[in-house]
Amino acid sequence: MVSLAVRVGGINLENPAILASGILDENGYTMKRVLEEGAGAVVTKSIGVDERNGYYPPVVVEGNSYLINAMGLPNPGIENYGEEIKIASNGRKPIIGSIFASGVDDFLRLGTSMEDFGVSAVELNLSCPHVRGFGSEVGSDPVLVRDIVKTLKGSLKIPVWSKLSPNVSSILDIAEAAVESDALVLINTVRAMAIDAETRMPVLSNAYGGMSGEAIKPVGLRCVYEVKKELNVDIIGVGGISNYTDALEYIMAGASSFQIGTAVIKSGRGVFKKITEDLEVYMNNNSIERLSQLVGVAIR
Amino acid sequence: MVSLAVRVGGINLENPAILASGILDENGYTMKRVLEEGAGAVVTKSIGVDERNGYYPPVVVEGNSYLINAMGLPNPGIENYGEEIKIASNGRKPIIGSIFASGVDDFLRLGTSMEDFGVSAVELNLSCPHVRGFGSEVGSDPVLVRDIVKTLKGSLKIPVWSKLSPNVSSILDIAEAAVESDALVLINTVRAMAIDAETRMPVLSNAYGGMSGEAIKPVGLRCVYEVKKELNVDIIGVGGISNYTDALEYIMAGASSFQIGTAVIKSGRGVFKKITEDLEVYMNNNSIERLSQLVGVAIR
Amino acid sequence: MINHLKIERKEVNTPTVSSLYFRWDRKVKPGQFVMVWVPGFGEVPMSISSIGDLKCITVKAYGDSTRKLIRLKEGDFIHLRGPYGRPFSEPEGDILLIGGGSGMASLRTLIGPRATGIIASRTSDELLFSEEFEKEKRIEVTEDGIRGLKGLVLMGLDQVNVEDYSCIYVCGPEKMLKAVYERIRGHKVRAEFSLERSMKCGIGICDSCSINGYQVCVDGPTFSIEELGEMTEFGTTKLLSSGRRVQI
Amino acid sequence: MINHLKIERKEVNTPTVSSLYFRWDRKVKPGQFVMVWVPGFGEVPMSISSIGDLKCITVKAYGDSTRKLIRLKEGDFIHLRGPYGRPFSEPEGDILLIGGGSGMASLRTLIGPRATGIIASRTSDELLFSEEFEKEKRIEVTEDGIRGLKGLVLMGLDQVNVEDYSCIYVCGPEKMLKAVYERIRGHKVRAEFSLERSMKCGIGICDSCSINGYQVCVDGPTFSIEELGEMTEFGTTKLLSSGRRVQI
Ligand SMILES: Cc1cc2nc3c(=O)[nH]c(=O)nc-3n(C[C@H](O)[C@H](O)[C@H](O)COP(=O)(O)OP(=O)(O)OC[C@H]3O[C@@H](n4cnc5c(N)ncnc54)[C@H](O)[C@@H]3O)c2cc1C
Ligand SMILES: Cc1cc2nc3c(=O)[nH]c(=O)nc-3n(C[C@H](O)[C@H](O)[C@H](O)COP(=O)(O)OP(=O)(O)OC[C@H]3O[C@@H](n4cnc5c(N)ncnc54)[C@H](O)[C@@H]3O)c2cc1C
Ligand SMILES: Cc1cc2nc3c(=O)[nH]c(=O)nc-3n(C[C@H](O)[C@H](O)[C@H](O)COP(=O)(O)O)c2cc1C
Ligand SMILES: Cc1cc2nc3c(=O)[nH]c(=O)nc-3n(C[C@H](O)[C@H](O)[C@H](O)COP(=O)(O)O)c2cc1C
Ligand code: FES
Ligand code: FES
Repeated sequence: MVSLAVRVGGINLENPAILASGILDENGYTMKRVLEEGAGAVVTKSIGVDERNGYYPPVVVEGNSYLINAMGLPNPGIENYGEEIKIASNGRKPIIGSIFASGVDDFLRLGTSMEDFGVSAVELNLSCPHVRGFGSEVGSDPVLVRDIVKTLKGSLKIPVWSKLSPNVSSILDIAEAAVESDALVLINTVRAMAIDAETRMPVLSNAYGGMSGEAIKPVGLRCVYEVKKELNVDIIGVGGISNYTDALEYIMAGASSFQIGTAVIKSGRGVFKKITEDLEVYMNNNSIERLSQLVGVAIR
Repeated sequence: MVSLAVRVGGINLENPAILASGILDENGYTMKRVLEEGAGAVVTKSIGVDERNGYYPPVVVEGNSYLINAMGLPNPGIENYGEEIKIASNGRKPIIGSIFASGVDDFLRLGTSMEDFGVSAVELNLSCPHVRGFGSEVGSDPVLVRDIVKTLKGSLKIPVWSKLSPNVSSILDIAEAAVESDALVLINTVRAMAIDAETRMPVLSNAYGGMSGEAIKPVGLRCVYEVKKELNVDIIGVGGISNYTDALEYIMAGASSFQIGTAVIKSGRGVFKKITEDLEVYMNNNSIERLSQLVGVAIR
Repeated sequence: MINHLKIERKEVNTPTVSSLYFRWDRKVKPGQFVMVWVPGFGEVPMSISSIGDLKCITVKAYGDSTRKLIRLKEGDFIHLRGPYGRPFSEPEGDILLIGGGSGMASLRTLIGPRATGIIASRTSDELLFSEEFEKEKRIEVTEDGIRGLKGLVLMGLDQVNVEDYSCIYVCGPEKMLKAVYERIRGHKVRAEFSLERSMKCGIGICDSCSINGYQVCVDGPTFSIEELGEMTEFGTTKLLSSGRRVQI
Repeated sequence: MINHLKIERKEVNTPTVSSLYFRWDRKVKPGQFVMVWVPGFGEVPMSISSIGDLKCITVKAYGDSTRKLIRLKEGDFIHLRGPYGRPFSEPEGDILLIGGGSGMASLRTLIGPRATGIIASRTSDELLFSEEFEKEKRIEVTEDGIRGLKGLVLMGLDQVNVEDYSCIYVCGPEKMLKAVYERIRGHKVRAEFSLERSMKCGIGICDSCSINGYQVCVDGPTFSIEELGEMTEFGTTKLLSSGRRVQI
């Protein structure tokens, strides 16, 4: 009997299609709805210690094959976020708490609060490419990464996932530093920008942003493959997944599960249901009982 | 009077549209034809010390918005390449000799040979993302980069351009290391891969390759902008340019000139002529006499 | 894709509101909106307030971006993307438009011979597009009472029998929408409300505009009275720019 | 985009050549080719040798990829992209097809009542698609002489008056093309040659297939006799996989 259930990064999912961090997850009611409409789990937007408004709009710019965003990590601050998680938990599926900080202590404080809020796992955002002092700058320093992961693994009871940036010279070095995590989430957005020739200006108010969507799928696949080939760690693939074939490609490259973000622009919240249904058809047609049978099969 | 002529990286170009390295430049006759059909200059494919066949096909895979290639630096070896340059020089416009090596000595040897062959400048490929020991691994080490650039600048009479990789944690660090170059060429391809779900295999025989085309334009623009904002150096923009607006975006981000590669798939060799003609119309309509007036105007 | 469009005509509607007309070869439906980029200042959602050959946005000066917008002149360019959002439905028969403040902008494309308008504003010189209704179908309500009825929008509603209309369209501050909603929900009448929640992306990804799991930018901005009835957040809580939940 | 297509029928044409038939809903014209991916082995250019409801490639075992290909069975899948290349022109009137070795594969789609064929090969059991020509329009030439004329392809040409044809189509090793070219270029006859140069990308970017600045994969593989006349590389030099220039 075909089953879409997967176990990944220390938790069990009814299906492998997870809502990616930063998309449709500011408001607890939205996360609840996304779960009800078919996602296997949701990751919250990345929450920091202090309240931040993020950048002024324009915060997104759309190309044919990509979105570039520079939201600027807007978030209500950790102490105000418990309420959203409480609302979202009526969705009765796992909620993963994403957190960002510039050092070990803040990560620990955030992780502890998330655990108190009742999330199923925390996802460390070691990779936001467009906010100075957070994310990428943290995430490209293997020593700091190792320290953060070690500390949180040692202190939290819930699983710890680490989300890594592709904007590094060697993804493998960073993955090795984070290998004690229960899962690696690959990848965050690719550092990018858009210029408007008519107004002779960068479009985003922050100038720089992170590219997501179709255009980064080849980068995400490469990172997943490169890491899974060398390290024995659960991987959650993310970057440009918009249909079941994309998801299969990530799974064959080494991902046990996957996240979806930008595809909701074109396909709406229904994308999770659609992909899991299509995966089920594929599994039936190809006599695959569990997706785990396909994890990493493309690696040589 | 509008003029498309530019001076960049120590040489004069009739127009700013340069053929990028590795595209239509294995055979001297092709380079000659590309020049005759409108390019302002051509860069040769990257030439090394020894003859290499490159990888077995498949060496390219096409997506909607990108190409991924892993040619594997096929080249006849420097001593066999003089003949092609001789043939190409009948095109009577600048030829830039691209070279790759794993260390200073080989770079110097190759640069010296290129100078002897009569090229107008050398372009150091510090950035090929899919051949071990060459390119990216060299190009992500600032100390080595500084050493190579210093040595070649000190020994060659012709200008030295450095082509950098976006696959690094900080493009600015590498650009600083290479800042003595007469020009920085930004960017080479983005490390990527494609998986075929049907056969459960990586498509490229080398598995990993470099992504080019539309999908990487936001990355190229970001690198050009990021570097030009901080460093006073000529920049040649490359990555996903397929029409005059793309070219303008690169110029406004800080490029003095630009290269075109992947766009020849859709637009053929005529793309150089088309873009320069469209740029001329734009300049007339906007009272721009020289493209240099627009270089970096988007930077804030 | 950002559209760069020349302002063909500018109309000063009230001391703080101006309309900018431009040619744009897109099909736009009543109730839809665009994201207007004001380079160097910001990007703001604006309803399309005219959908004929010349399209139009009607801007009320509020913060930096909108203040900059109303200072633009004919011949200047505006920069926008869209159109976005679910339009109003357009049934047969007489309709009632209820607009508070700049909310009239999004209702303007529905004005016509079969439309009655309740036009509300704080001060009399802020009444928007009132003169575009037929004289006898125009109910003005102002807080200063210099023009029309003195009071709040509900006072205008007292003048009509809501069940006479095939549909009621409402746009304005959420508090006003809620008041209208409470007043008419018992009645046998179709109604659609256009919500304004803080928007950042406009394309259904950032969640800043959400209400009870629906993204106002793509699932709305227009919602039926039945849909609103299910929304516990309607008129009660919203999220700030940071995502912090506050009472409305 | 890689197409995954089931082999509906397999035909063993000669000891080293097999044809694989598959359903593919693409419009393909005579002279066009595809890039066939043999996972784990390589990717090779192959002419489309049938363009009806069932499409076909005809493979001569040569290196690893092609040896693997001819071992495939009905029901197996082939993986390919394309179609690529400039097709043959198709004028009215009688035509003459001259094919050496597996070169007949690319000419096969032109075989018909108005086609005369000169079919050349080293050994008699390698004659390809000869039987698809009408009996009296079939000129076989083999080096072993067991079937047809004994000798090289030019011997076949002696049997016909080239100016009787509205067009002559030639495909085979470049040396053979050059010989035919030299023989017929004085004559008043239209002729098109299909070139085979080492291909890596198939889409006009890598330059490995080039001849005098033209990319065989996109500007060709078919070239007119006039075009070839301008090409100093034709039949003289080519580049190896590495790009090293060698004499042909
Ligand atoms: C669907 C819809 C249709 C609308 N139609 C119209 C219309 O037709 N006419 C009209 O006049 N108005 C309309 N509005 C309201 C209009 O969009 C607002 O008045 C406008 O956004 C105010 O912009 P401002 O820059 O002038 O104000 P500000 O308050 O200066 O800026 C508002 C923008 O900046 C962001 N922002 C504010 N503070 C911060 C901060 N500290 N950090 C980061 N970001 C911040 C906000 O999120 C918002 O995007 C509409 C709104 C919606 C949702
Ligand atoms: C337009 C065109 C149409 C053709 N049509 C047909 C046809 O219909 N039927 C037919 O039988 N043949 C056809 N051919 C010829 C056919 O493509 C070759 O016979 C085939 O490529 C041989 O492949 P192989 O793998 O068996 O041989 P191999 O020699 O093993 O491999 C050939 C491929 O590998 C590459 N290669 C070889 N050595 C190396 C190395 N050391 N490093 C990296 N790469 C290397 C070559 O560049 C080439 O791509 C056609 C050729 C062209 C150009
Ligand atoms: C609007 C937007 C906001 C995002 N915010 C976050 C965030 O707060 N934290 C984070 O880890 N990733 C964030 N991301 C990255 C996504 O989670 C995801 O890694 C990336 O978009 C690639 O996936 P996709 O191509 O499916 O969108 C954001 C992406 C987008 C488009
Ligand atoms: C098929 C192919 C081969 C390439 N070979 C080289 C090379 O040998 N040396 C090099 O510096 N860059 C090489 N590149 C990178 C291009 O020069 C260019 O930097 C990149 O493709 C981005 O530009 P584009 O998007 O216009 O193609 C190659 C690119 C392609 C597509
Ligand atoms: S404005 Fe971003 S989801 Fe509506
Ligand atoms: S095969 Fe690459 S250019 Fe023709």
